[in-house]
Amino acid sequence: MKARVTVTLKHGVLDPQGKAIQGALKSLGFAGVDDVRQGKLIELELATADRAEAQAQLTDMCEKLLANTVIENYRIELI
Amino acid sequence: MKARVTVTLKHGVLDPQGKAIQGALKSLGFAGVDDVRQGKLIELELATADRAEAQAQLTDMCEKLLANTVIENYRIELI
Amino acid sequence: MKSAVLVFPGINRERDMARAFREVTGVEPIMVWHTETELPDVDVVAVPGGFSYGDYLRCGAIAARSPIIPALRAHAAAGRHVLGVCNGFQILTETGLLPGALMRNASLRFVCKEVRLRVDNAATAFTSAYAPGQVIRCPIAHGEGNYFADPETLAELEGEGRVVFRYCDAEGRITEAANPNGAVDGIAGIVNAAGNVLGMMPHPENLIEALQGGLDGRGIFESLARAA
Amino acid sequence: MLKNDIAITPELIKAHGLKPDEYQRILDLIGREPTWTELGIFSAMWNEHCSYKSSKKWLKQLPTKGARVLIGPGENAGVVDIGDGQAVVFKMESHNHPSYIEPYQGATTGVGGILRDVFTMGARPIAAMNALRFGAPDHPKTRHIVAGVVAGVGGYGNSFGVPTVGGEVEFHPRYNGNCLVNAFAAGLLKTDEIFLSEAKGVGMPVVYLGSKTGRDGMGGATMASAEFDDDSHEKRPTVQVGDPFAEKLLLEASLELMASGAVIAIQDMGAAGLTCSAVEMGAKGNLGLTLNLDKVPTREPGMTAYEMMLSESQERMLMVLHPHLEEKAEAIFRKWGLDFAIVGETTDTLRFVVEHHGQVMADLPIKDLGDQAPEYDRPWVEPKRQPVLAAADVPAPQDYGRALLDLVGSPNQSSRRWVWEQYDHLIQGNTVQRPGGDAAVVRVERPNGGHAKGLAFTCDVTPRYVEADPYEGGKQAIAESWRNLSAVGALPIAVTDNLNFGNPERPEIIGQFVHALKGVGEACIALDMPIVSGNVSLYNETNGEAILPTPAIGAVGLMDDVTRTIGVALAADGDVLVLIGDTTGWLGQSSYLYELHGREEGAPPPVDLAAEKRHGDFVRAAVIDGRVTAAHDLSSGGLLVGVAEMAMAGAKGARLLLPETEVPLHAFLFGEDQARYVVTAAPEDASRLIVDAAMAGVPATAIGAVGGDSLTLGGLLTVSIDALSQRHESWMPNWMSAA
Ligand SMILES: Nc1ncnc2c1ncn2[C@@H]1O[C@H](COP(=O)(O)OP(=O)(O)O)[C@@H](O)[C@H]1O
Ligand SMILES: [Mg+2]
Repeated sequence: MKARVTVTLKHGVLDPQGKAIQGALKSLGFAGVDDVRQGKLIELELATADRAEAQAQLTDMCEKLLANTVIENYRIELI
Repeated sequence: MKARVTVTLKHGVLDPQGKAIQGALKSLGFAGVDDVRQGKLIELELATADRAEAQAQLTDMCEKLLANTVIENYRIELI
Repeated sequence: MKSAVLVFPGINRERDMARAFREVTGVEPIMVWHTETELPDVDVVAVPGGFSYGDYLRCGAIAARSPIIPALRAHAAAGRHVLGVCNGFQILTETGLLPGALMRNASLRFVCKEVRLRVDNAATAFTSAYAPGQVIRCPIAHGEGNYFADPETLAELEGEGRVVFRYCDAEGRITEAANPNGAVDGIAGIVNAAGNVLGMMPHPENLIEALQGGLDGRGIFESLARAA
Repeated sequence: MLKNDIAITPELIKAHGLKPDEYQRILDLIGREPTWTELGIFSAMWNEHCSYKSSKKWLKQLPTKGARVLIGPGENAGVVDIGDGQAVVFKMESHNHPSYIEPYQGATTGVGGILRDVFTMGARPIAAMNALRFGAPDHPKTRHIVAGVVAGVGGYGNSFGVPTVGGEVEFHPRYNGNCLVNAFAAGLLKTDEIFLSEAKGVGMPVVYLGSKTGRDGMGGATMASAEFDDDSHEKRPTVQVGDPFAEKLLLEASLELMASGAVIAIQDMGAAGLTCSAVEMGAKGNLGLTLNLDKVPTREPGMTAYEMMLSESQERMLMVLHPHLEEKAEAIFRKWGLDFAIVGETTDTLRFVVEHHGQVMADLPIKDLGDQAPEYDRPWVEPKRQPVLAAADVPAPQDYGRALLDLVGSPNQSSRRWVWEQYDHLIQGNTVQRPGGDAAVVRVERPNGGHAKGLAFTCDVTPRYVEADPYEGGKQAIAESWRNLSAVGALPIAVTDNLNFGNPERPEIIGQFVHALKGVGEACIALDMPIVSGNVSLYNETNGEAILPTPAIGAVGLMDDVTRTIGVALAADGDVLVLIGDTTGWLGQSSYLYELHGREEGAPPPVDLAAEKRHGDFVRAAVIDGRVTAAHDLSSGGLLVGVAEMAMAGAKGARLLLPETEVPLHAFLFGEDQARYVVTAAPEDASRLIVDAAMAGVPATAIGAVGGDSLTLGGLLTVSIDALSQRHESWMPNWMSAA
């Protein structure tokens, strides 16, 4: 089963990357762009075909490795 | 309007980060994880309310800045 | 020989680069701020190392869209010399002046150390002071120096002798152990098809004086002076 | 009377880390109940981190003056004259608690903070170091913290563009619950271009520069002064994120602005952000200061005055500018893409007034915020000292070769290459001695040409020694830094200290603190190394277990001619190895005892400061005169490890002679007697050196010769240099990659 995990910075945590991208878009002439935030996307293939099991496994992976839960939130999608 | 751009490495481009994550997951005891790829997620807020215009603008942003089309693909979602 | 050094926000080896030009060629380079749209009349434009725009988004990506870049393209198109080192190399690939891309080091760690390079093409304007196949010492300092290009591009680079430097061991062998970042075929530096634009990850500008531990980096600047 | 929307309850006071008597002191000072914002301001100013309330009494006794000292403790960093109208500016600071909670960001913001302290004085940073201490290698959290901290130190310094040239990394179970991240930075400036934080003139604009203010690190300074408990994860959202790119811009913009003549006073926003910086600028200048928070650039909507005053967002500065130069200043900051806002002005009222949305949120006596902070003479007890351990009570190794290999491949004695190769130590092109030797050396060009000078940098302390005897351990930290600088040919000129200890409310901890400081102070006087800056980090405890007492020392040395420096690497076959100093075979608290026998026993080696001075002066002179080809001080691991390090660095072997001595062989080889060095010289030079040493009252003995590809000792030991290097280099990478 394919899965997709997106990891984003928690609200209120400084996002220097997002800030730099916003500045660059502005200087390239894109107007009205706001609130740019950069996150991570991790795609993976799981052996299991059981959705509940996959979900549990992915949550565990996020907590243990994929996300830094001190400053990041994560979201899991099964595809 | 909120938009989400995901940028992923093209097939055939080596992904050292994905490989490292896969290795780390394995050594944490997660079995059966395969084909891990890491990408980027860029969330932004656009001034326009016109979906077609937003789509066109975002495509332009991806081509000009957000993705390096030599090695990366991008996908645009309007939310 | 007259030279200019481009400065983008977050670039941090511009002084090192300027020193190398000054020490080796005796002429102080002109520093050019990224918001300029014209370049001074110089033989060489150097794009130095650092973390332009914090290396946020992708290394070199934002700098490659700066106001000065069209002038840099024109300089290159006129057949004059462009030297991109480290972040400068990344900027040159992002502008398309050089093919390929620089990815995260295979170790995923930043690495600063001295490596050896084999001069695989000593017939360029940047390397004529070296002997073909010569093994030189050179420092590296980067987190994303893992050179990548698709097979066609690689074949083209190899076929045209455009791979200028490769990471090697003391005997000049291209081995995995001597490769500090996972770069394909040990590629450390390449030139464009016309041979007037060089990009390389290592820092020759940091090895030009005995006090720095060696003189091996001088050859690049001596070659450029000779070519001018 | 100021309006207060939030009731000031005993719980709220406690949550701000203020004790009931401290709150009473506030009531007495201002004659009314404080507002919520005012309570926040007091808690920030009066916590341990900002007020030094438990340590001040003892810090006052440290030697801080010297002929070269231009500015001692009290400013953002110390300033020391190095001749030619140039000065070196330096300081060391801890970011221990944040790094334990979020290793990467904790370390980055620690490095960012210390760099800011240095360039706030007007100096361009030229070198950085980092003194790191982690829990036991087999503790489940240690590897994760090491990886994050090292990546963070590198991530910030590399991007900012300062060479990270030295540091320390040690492991010990007493750091399991509290790692130590002490960051050092040094910069260079002209002596007539030093910038200070003292505001001058009434009605001058107070200007905010740098990044926007967010809710980062709310109450971070308060956190740094509170012990951890098992639910410390509750405090997590206070993590600050570092932005080295913004800091690099802030550096360039600040230096450009200073050169323009627009700056009257400057203060970076570190712990307790806007509060500390504004109060300090006003109070130092005997002025009042009014802030209008509506003008503060914010990253998030709806921030309260309380949040803005306590935010610890990084990469920010506060300046007092000349009124007619505001526009010029603004143009410089816009050029660098940074925020610029006039947020207040100086007044003659001696009040610190904070306005927001047309309301006065705080109105406090500015000088009392600092001057009237509580100061404690905390009770302390005499430390229990360990008795001297006889060499006979420590087993000799069965196999000296194996013991040496085990020692050079042990967690604390193995190579730190894995760490320092992640740091750009070559940028700026001035690194003459790279990491891996005794001290790093950086070239300093003279303003008017002529041969370049050198500055040398080292970080030292042996916490096991301090634990066993705080006084001797304190002396030893200074003595070791003196030796490391002398060995590269530099004259030690000044130090900064980072005093990391446990909970000062415990008499044993203050007892350690008092005695360690006494030792540090005495050694500084004897070796003429005044303390020009520093930092105190207390409450490094988890569940009642304190860290080892760790007074980390960052020391700076000066060379008139940088080309005279030499390193530790054996240079030429046939050179004679000369041992400088007396060897009694002191095994108490030694690395041999700890790493190979798991024992932490005995008194640490005593430090004879007069001998240190004599031996160091002698070695330094020999280095500068070109009479020796390599030099290395002896510290943890003793003689055999020291010689092995020289052999590995030079990829050359050495043949050691069996010593003619009463000292048991294992104690001779692994003992950690102080004031010792090994130098090498060509045979004729070595003989002369030994004679000269005798004349100078410095013990010196030939102990062997350079040659071959093994280290040998009589018939007792033969280890190939390859095998040594292999063990020495592999521990850390292997341990990091093992899961
Ligand atoms: N965290 C670090 N960063 C940079 N260099 C380091 C670090 N840790 C150790 N080093 C370097 O490794 C070498 C050995 O360190 P150490 O054993 O503590 O030296 P010494 O015993 O001479 O004080 C020194 O050059 C030191 O600067
Ligand atoms: Mg040493």
